[in-house]
Amino acid sequence: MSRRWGMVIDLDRCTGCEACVVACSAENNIATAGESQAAKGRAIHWIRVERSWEGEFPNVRVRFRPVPCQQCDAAPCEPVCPTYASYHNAEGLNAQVYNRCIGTRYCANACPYTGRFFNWFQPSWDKPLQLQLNPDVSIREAGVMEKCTFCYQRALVAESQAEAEKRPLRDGEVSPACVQSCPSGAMVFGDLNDPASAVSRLAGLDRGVKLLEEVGTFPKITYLARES
Amino acid sequence: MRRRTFLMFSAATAAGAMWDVAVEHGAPGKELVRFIPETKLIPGVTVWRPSVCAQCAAGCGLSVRVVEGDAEVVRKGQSGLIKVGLAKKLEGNPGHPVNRGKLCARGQAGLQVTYNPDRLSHPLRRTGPRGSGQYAEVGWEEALGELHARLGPLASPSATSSLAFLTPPLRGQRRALIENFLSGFDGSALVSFEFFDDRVLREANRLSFGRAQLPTFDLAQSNVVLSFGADFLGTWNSPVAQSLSYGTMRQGRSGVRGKFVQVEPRISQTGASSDEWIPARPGTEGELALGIAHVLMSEHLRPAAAAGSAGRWIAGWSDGLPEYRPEAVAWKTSVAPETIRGLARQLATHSPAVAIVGGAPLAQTNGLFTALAVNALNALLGSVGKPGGLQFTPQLGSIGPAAPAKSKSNAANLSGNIQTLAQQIRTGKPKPVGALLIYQANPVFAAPPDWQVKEALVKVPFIASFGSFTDETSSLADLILPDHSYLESWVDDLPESGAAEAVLSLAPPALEPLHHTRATPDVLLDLAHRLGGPVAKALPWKTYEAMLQDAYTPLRHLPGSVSAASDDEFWSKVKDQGGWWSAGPVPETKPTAARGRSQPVKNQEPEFDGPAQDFPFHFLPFPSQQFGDGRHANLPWLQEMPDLLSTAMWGSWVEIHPGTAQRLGIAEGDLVEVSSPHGVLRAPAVLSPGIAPDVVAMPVGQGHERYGRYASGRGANPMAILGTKTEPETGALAWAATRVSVRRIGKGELCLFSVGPLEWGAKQLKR
Amino acid sequence: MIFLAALLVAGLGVLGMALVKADTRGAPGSVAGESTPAAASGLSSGVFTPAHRTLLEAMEDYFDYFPTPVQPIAFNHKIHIAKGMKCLSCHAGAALGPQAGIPSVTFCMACHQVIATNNPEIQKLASYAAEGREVPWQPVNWFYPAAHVRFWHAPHIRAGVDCTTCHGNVSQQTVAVRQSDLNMHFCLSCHREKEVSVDCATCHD
Amino acid sequence: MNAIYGLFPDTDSARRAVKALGEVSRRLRFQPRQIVVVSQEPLDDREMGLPRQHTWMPWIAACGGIVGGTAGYALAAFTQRTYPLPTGGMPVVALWPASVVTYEFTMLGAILTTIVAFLATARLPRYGQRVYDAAVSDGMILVGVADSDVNAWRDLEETLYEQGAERVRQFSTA
Amino acid sequence: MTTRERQRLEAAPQDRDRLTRDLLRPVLHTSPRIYLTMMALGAFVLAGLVAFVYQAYWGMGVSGLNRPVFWGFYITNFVFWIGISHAGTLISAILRLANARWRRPVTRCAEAITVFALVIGASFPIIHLGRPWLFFWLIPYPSERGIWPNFRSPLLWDFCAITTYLTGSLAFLLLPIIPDWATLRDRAIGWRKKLYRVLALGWRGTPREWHRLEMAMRIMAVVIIPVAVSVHTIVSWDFAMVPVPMWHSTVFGPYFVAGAIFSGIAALIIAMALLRKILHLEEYLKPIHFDHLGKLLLVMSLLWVYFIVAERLTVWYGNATPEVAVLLATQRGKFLPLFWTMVCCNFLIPFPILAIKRLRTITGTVIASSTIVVGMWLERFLIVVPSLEFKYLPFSWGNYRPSWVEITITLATFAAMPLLYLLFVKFVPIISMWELKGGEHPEPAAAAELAPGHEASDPWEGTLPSAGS
Repeated sequence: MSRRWGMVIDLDRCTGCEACVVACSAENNIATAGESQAAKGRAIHWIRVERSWEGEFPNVRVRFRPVPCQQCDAAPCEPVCPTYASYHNAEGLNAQVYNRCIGTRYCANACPYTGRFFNWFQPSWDKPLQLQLNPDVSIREAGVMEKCTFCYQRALVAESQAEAEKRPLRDGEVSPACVQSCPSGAMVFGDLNDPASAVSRLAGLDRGVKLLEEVGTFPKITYLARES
Repeated sequence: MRRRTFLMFSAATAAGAMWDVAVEHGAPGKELVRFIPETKLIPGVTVWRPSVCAQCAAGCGLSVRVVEGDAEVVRKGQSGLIKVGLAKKLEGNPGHPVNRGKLCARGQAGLQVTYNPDRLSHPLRRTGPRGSGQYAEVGWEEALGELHARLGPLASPSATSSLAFLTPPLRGQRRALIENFLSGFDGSALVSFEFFDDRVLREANRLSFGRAQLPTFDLAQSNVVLSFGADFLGTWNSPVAQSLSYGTMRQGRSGVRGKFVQVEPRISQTGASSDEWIPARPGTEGELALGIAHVLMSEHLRPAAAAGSAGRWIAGWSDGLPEYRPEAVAWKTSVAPETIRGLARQLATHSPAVAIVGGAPLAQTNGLFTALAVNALNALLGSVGKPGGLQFTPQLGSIGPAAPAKSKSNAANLSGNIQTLAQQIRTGKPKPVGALLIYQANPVFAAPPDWQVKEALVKVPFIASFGSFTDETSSLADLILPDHSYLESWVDDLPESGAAEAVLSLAPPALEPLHHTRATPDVLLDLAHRLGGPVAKALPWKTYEAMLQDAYTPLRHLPGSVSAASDDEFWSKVKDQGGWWSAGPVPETKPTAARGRSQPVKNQEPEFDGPAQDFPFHFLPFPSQQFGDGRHANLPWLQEMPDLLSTAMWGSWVEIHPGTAQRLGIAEGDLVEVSSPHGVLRAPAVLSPGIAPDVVAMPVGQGHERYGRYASGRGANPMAILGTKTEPETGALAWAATRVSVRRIGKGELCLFSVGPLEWGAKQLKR
Repeated sequence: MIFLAALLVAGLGVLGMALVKADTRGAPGSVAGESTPAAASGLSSGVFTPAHRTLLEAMEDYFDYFPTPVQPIAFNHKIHIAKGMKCLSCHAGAALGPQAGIPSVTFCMACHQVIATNNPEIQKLASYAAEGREVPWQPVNWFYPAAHVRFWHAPHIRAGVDCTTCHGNVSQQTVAVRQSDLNMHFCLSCHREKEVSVDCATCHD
Repeated sequence: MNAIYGLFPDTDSARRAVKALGEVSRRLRFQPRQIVVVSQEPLDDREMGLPRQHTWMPWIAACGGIVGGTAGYALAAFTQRTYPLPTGGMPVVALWPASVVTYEFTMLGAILTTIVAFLATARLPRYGQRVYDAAVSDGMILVGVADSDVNAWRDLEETLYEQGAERVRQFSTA
Repeated sequence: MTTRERQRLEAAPQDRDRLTRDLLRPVLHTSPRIYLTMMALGAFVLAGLVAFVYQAYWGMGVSGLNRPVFWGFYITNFVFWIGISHAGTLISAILRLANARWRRPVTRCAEAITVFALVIGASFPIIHLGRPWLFFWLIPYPSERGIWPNFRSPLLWDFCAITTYLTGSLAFLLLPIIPDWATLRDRAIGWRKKLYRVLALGWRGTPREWHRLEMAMRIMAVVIIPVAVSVHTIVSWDFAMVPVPMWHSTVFGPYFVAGAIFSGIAALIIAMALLRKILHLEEYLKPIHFDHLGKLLLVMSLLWVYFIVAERLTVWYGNATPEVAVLLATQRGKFLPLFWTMVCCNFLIPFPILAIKRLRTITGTVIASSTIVVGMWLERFLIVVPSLEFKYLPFSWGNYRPSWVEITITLATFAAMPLLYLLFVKFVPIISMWELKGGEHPEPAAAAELAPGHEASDPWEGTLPSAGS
């Protein structure tokens, strides 16, 4: 049986530190947009930490949740792409094939999580910042959609490594940059098809909820609700 | 069908339209020269190398992902490409006991320190007037020669003026090196400066627990955590270590979920995670702690004696703190008496429980009292040195070279702060400052204006800076000798907190230097060698690596993470592991006995800078999630990382309670003017429900005048309007004790990541 | 008539505005830090197909055209292989990682200090080594960045794919030339035959 | 090719001319189908006394529609099967979305076959010289006989003038 | 041939000539004013082209689009122009099938609008692409990669539907022009004669040709109506197929079709009024045409109100949080001015004008049509943008403000339409001459209509220039 990558985000552990946000930018060659572009809503963060305020002073509470692409099983972004740039792969990822993308931005509209990003301009890095670019991840040119890939390149490296060592992949061996960095351990990643994996176990907890479950997208990210 | 047979026509049309950009490619003549690589890596294969994070004082271990790549370098005056190992990602060192493989946002953005486009690549000599930023490139020999020439006279016993060395608080061999270096200079001063220093807490811990050290919290086993203003999940102390144990506290144990209460006037990133937010009035946190202690004692939940020596410093402790009845405390702190009682009962019944204090409560004129009060509360709760409570990371004792025995004249050496340095420069007493060396510290940006730091520094005849960037302070320098980045250097650190064991973070350079820079420790050793005399004697090593090896190989004989048969084997294992950590008791620095004070501390009312009728708001500068105290403002990743609560990017803002804002006619995004008796600043307003109505808060970090392309001229600097009130016993700046007034100026520009409503469930949609 | 004149003026006005706006370069391409135009970085310029450095390159890519490189030294593969060297002797990275790699000039000089030192090509090599410079070898097989291809040699070598499958019989070549159109069809037909992944994300990402 | 024709100012005279030509056809040895009528606007075949027109065009169009629809479904279905990409957990070839494409291709097929059928059955385009007079575009109706015996032209000319032709012209290609 | 027609033809042969002369005048003679107008419009179009090249060169970022408003002016324009395209073919096809004889001077006008609006509309999805030079990837063509467009994407449905509709509309427009080109071939001189000779395809006007042409037109009319309905339904499905608040709605198909016909008729009325004025066709495009079209417009206006009520009422009662957010944002929030302008433009202003017979004059219908065109553009905008600004997660709500690029390109298309129309008028008689000449044979049913007793109520009455005038 093939793998089905999934993630659990424990909102009771999440501290909103945004280590995941920077980890993602670093791993995935996400260019900074600059102030004027960011002010227009064009900053790219494949994972963002949403916050909301509740209550009136002094009984104020804050809630937040990190939102990457939910890698839906029934993803609305996929059927609408006219060129199959957005598609579902065997490991359950909503993959985006950049060179097949012509930039209709239809998928971005279809995504109820607003988890897809468009390259409004050609990304650029002031020299020598380009030296930090991850050679395993391509740079998306202007006019192309991009999104969270669950750091698939890491999974491929790990799989290749395991294959070279002639052993199966271990649970927890593969983790996206956000999960790897999360200081409070709020994020767990793994194979949902493996009932013994940490992610399968946690996804089955009573606290588990899906984001916008009513839209019927069947996300592969389970949020564990905060207990207060 | 072949693509090349397709749509030839349309492509040809496009070509016609855009012909001007087409150039011949693959012509060898136009390419840069390629130099022979100095190291060999397998192309495309990742190597993980250890390093030590220098982004804050936590001392986390790094794991640097190094992959071969092409870098543009200059070799023998010719620029060309060379294949070198390039850092692609910073992750936590999985074996390191402080951060255990994790790393915060600021730590990860450290990659952009090394590859920053504004990093200085050559030694520079000033050509224009001071502060003009006009420099010319010079060679290292020339630069070192000049430095030698300038410092030589100061090193002689007959020198009439002294040398000052301005650094952030340093630990480990870097500190030892600089101290030893200065020992050769008569009347020299090692001045350490950090805006958010924890001097008050260290002093309180010295008094209460005999350890002048920041504590380590075993949150993983705590059931109740009560934090007084400490942003321990964000920026304070060792945030990664604390976040790690916080996660376990919440959901890492079966059946137990720790509760977390935060006391602060503005919800910080940490406060946002709390189960309960208690906006006590600024400066009254100590009283609140004692109010809780009162309940604990009066309800016989804990005996007063449990506090032991920590209670000794609180007046009236042994009598059960009669002045701190919840009703009385409530009146001052504006926290309901039931809340105080409830907290006390929870703390007592759900042990282990721990109280944390840090940040703004200690930056009041009564900061020491507050810290002692919380320490006493911790002691009363029995959480000192216990699982789930507050501990102290063992400090490696006498390792490395001690500064040579102080000669008679050296006794006058100052280990001072920036105010005394400024004083010394202005008055010329006890000796005029003949030269100033600056290493990374930026007091011109971060010190309150009334300290007149810049005005003082420009009077120093010679300033040299070792910084990698020109900032507000180093741009005053006459000579800049840029350091390697920490990924390119030998790094060591002795984390003060964050682990239960004694930790040495140490790593060789993870990368080859990208620019024509030199590691400052090596420069100082070279300089010491050139200067000769006592300086050279105090620093006999040729390289910093040799010094480190000398200092740390003796650790082989202690029980620790590395077992080795020889010193060489030990050394190479330590280098591979990225440090050494103890696995048993280590000889510690002798705990500093409580001395210099015998009287208990009475409650003192906090004093504020500025009359309340003219300046009705408490001004709360807070370390920003992105930039800490501002040193990371030149990193674009952090500039574009949305602030958790305001979602602001690329700028600074003033946080105001919506009710207050309405009263003042201020809408979200409006430009407001914040005035204190010491200055005025302008920034856009952010209406935040999580701030007390009489407090306005502002993130520290923006408002740099000169700090590279990403930070310069961006936002406002809250330090520029701070008063100079200090905590009287420690002399620490009471940076949260300034009062301000606020008024609307007009429309402002605010770059927000989220322009949606503040509440997810909001139905109110009018804009 | 007045109406028409007004219309004409308006039309010309809009045209003029569009031309003027279109001429102010820099502003829209500027990304991180307001003062930095996109062109400042080596990675981008405001080109028509920004995934390519130049339009010419874009067209070459589009029509699967790969210019034949001119090598600084006429390296003779045939001789080296005839002397018993293996591909991996020099291109060791192929078995270990994504890239096969080209050996450094120091590697070449290990033998050519003594072997065939009279050969003018070897003398060229020696002069590079003496200058501390690498030989500016030109890539023979490559993908345009716009293809977003992630190709790793090692898994192919592990799977027993012979080097000649893609690179042709180099033992019969002198200067290496591009032997096959390394396009998606080429890759896919082999992947399909061997029943290995044909998932887009395996190679494109 | 040659012909003789008369130009008639109205349909009545033209009709009479057609009728008259029909009557004289046997005598002057030409077939009724050699009678040429050209007008600037459609004329009623029956009233003109011409044979009733008949065409299979609607059926051709319907067949074209069926072919188009089949092709559309095939395109949607088979091409997706050749490179199956599962999207959103849905079947690779789904009925509902394929129906839209099928429908559009049905219509496209019908439209294209109609156009082709029209051109084919109306024998257009044809740029060679045929019996025509520019006066038709002034509203005249041309009635004539094509490829008739040249010897009969005098009789024909008379017949045409008798029925009210404004002018009678001869037409021949070199 | 009826007595009446015969009388007409016999009594006034000079009128026949005059009709041809009148209708060919705009084709064969061009005044300097027309050149001036063309230059003015051309300047706008050129500006639009400059803006498009600029956008393609630098990236979509030069537009005002952002996250989450990934679609803005361009898609608004796309829907709007595709809607306008429903003017012609649908109207003339229905009228042709219904054999409403008053349609004859109107059909070609309307069909030309269809074709040009369709071309303009269909260019917007390409203008709006992030990488417009790759638009052909929407077309299924064999490639060595063996990859294909996704036939499940509504954008591909769009592509199929628009291709079909454009083919059909072109045929519908061009086939009946062939006889008129034949006439022009005989009248024109110089290069135009050569051109028309080619275009006329060797048309003579034999009974066979006439029969086939009429048959083809009848089939086309049957086919084009369902195609036109499907086109705008599919355009609506671009929106309805994705889970976006207020988009994901079953009413969208008919809602869009009704809106399309609505705006199409409005555009037709404006075009007719302009042609009448500019080309001096007062005698051919008569008040009765405007009156009839005005009545149709009135019906569509009511239908539009019906749909907007149906759409909004269900959302109101459904009370799903994300949908209500959009609903309130349009009606009470930031889009309030636009929303109520739209309601005024589409109903409150045109309804009384069109409902009161005395106001349903040429001027009246033109005023009503103008407001409707504006209103319908706003309607498209209010469908596209607010739903994207207020999607499910409030944290990611956004703002949209068009940039000069989008505005310039939009203006350019509004200039392109009259420019194309002017060019068309210069090559083709805008009123079908042969059809107008009334040679069409009445169907048996229609023959009764033309019996003497019916003459007074014949809608055809008065649409031809009468002999004496």
